[in-house]
Amino acid sequence: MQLRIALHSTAFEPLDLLRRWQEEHTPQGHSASAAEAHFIGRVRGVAADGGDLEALELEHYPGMTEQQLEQLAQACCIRHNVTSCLVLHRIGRVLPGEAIVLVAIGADRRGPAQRCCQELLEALKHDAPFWKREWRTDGSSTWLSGNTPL
Amino acid sequence: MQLRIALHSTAFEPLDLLRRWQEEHTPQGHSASAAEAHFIGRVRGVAADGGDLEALELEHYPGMTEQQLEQLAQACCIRHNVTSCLVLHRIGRVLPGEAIVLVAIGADRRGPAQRCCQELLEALKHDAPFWKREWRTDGSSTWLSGNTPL
Amino acid sequence: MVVSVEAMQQIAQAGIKVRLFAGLREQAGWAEHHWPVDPGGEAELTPRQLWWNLQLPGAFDQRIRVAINHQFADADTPLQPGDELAFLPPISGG
Amino acid sequence: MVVSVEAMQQIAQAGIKVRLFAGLREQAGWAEHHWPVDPGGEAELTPRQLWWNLQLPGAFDQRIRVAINHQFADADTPLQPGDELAFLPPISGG
Repeated sequence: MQLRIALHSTAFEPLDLLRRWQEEHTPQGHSASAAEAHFIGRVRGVAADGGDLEALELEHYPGMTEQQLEQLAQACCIRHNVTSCLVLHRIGRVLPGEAIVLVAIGADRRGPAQRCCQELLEALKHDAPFWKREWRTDGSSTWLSGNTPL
Repeated sequence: MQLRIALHSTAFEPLDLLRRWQEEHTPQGHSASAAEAHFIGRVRGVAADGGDLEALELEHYPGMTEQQLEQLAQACCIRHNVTSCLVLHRIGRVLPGEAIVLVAIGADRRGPAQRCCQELLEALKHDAPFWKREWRTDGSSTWLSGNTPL
Repeated sequence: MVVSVEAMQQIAQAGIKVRLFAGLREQAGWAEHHWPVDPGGEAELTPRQLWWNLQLPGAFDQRIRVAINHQFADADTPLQPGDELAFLPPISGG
Repeated sequence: MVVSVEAMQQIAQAGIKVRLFAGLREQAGWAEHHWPVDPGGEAELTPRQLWWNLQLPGAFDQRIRVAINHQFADADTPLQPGDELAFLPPISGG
């Protein structure tokens, strides 16, 4: 099982990194996964209070966040018996429209790929130490105390 | 709601077409979907009987297949209240490793995006007229009479 | 209702186009068949009856689905002249 | 067990590193704190007790999670000298 996890402190282009990930585990004609499920989450242009969002600030706990992501991904991939997993997450200042999270799972069948992708996303949203602060256009900011509803 | 459905008679590169689709519905800084779920299905190198697969042949019912895909996608997208939907499906001779289906959903929240992607994939697998014939390396072939298990 | 002789002939010519796909097409040995409709015919013609009339292979079971004019339909739906009827073996897409 | 004076001092110096994050850090006004551990101390020190000792803001409720050495832990886990303890406000990632 191939696991790749990374935190990005600057903007990343999900499709570019998906391509690189696909190429990595299909070297020299080695066949690509029969089933691949992806999820991309992006920053909304609207704050929780409905006002315009200037940027989202993402704080994490260096060391623990990476370790938790690794543990969550490993457990989820083993549980669903999938073959490859990519998790990318932004930290720092993220602008509206930019990708904040990417989860991609490769498996032999569609059910495990989709379920693993979905479960891992929920797991990291609830159990990987990240905190979001909304910066509004008027310069004020608020730490969020939870996730958007599923 | 933006719906794009196409049948491809030659190989397509899922990430290229995902990029084009993303660009289409984010013109001039218009913000991208907050949540995007993708599924890519590829041809396995192994036939149902465990032998080597030379190619998969995909037959469809011209006219009905497109119409069914459109109806299934429309119904699913309305049910989950998502904002954009891309469905690509191969027809003709498809080689191991090549993409056979791509479903991508853009929505404002992750739940609807993922559920719609999953449901639409099941719907098209069961209710869009496609038939697969496995061509083995010894030149023999068999029509499949169902889908791989979920 | 007044129906001209020409119109009657057109309807008769229209008949029903029957299409087969994939494994079913290969078993039957044909892909498309024109079934003439007798305008003065007594009983309503249904896909289930046509399956037998055309001597399609095997029993007409639940695994075979019916489409009329590109829409899934019940096997006992009365057919109209000009209809395109398709018998669909088990689907395996995606 | 023989423990040298130097070892005892090292453990005492090690103490417990306490870390706060996000909104909790801003409310408390600090990010990191060194809590000295008294090697001859009577009772075991737990995250729950430290929350009170450090006079962290508000009640220590279910919404605050505890991590010891980068792993989630129960708020009543006895702390060891050298531990890194973190109080984590509600997570909002992804």
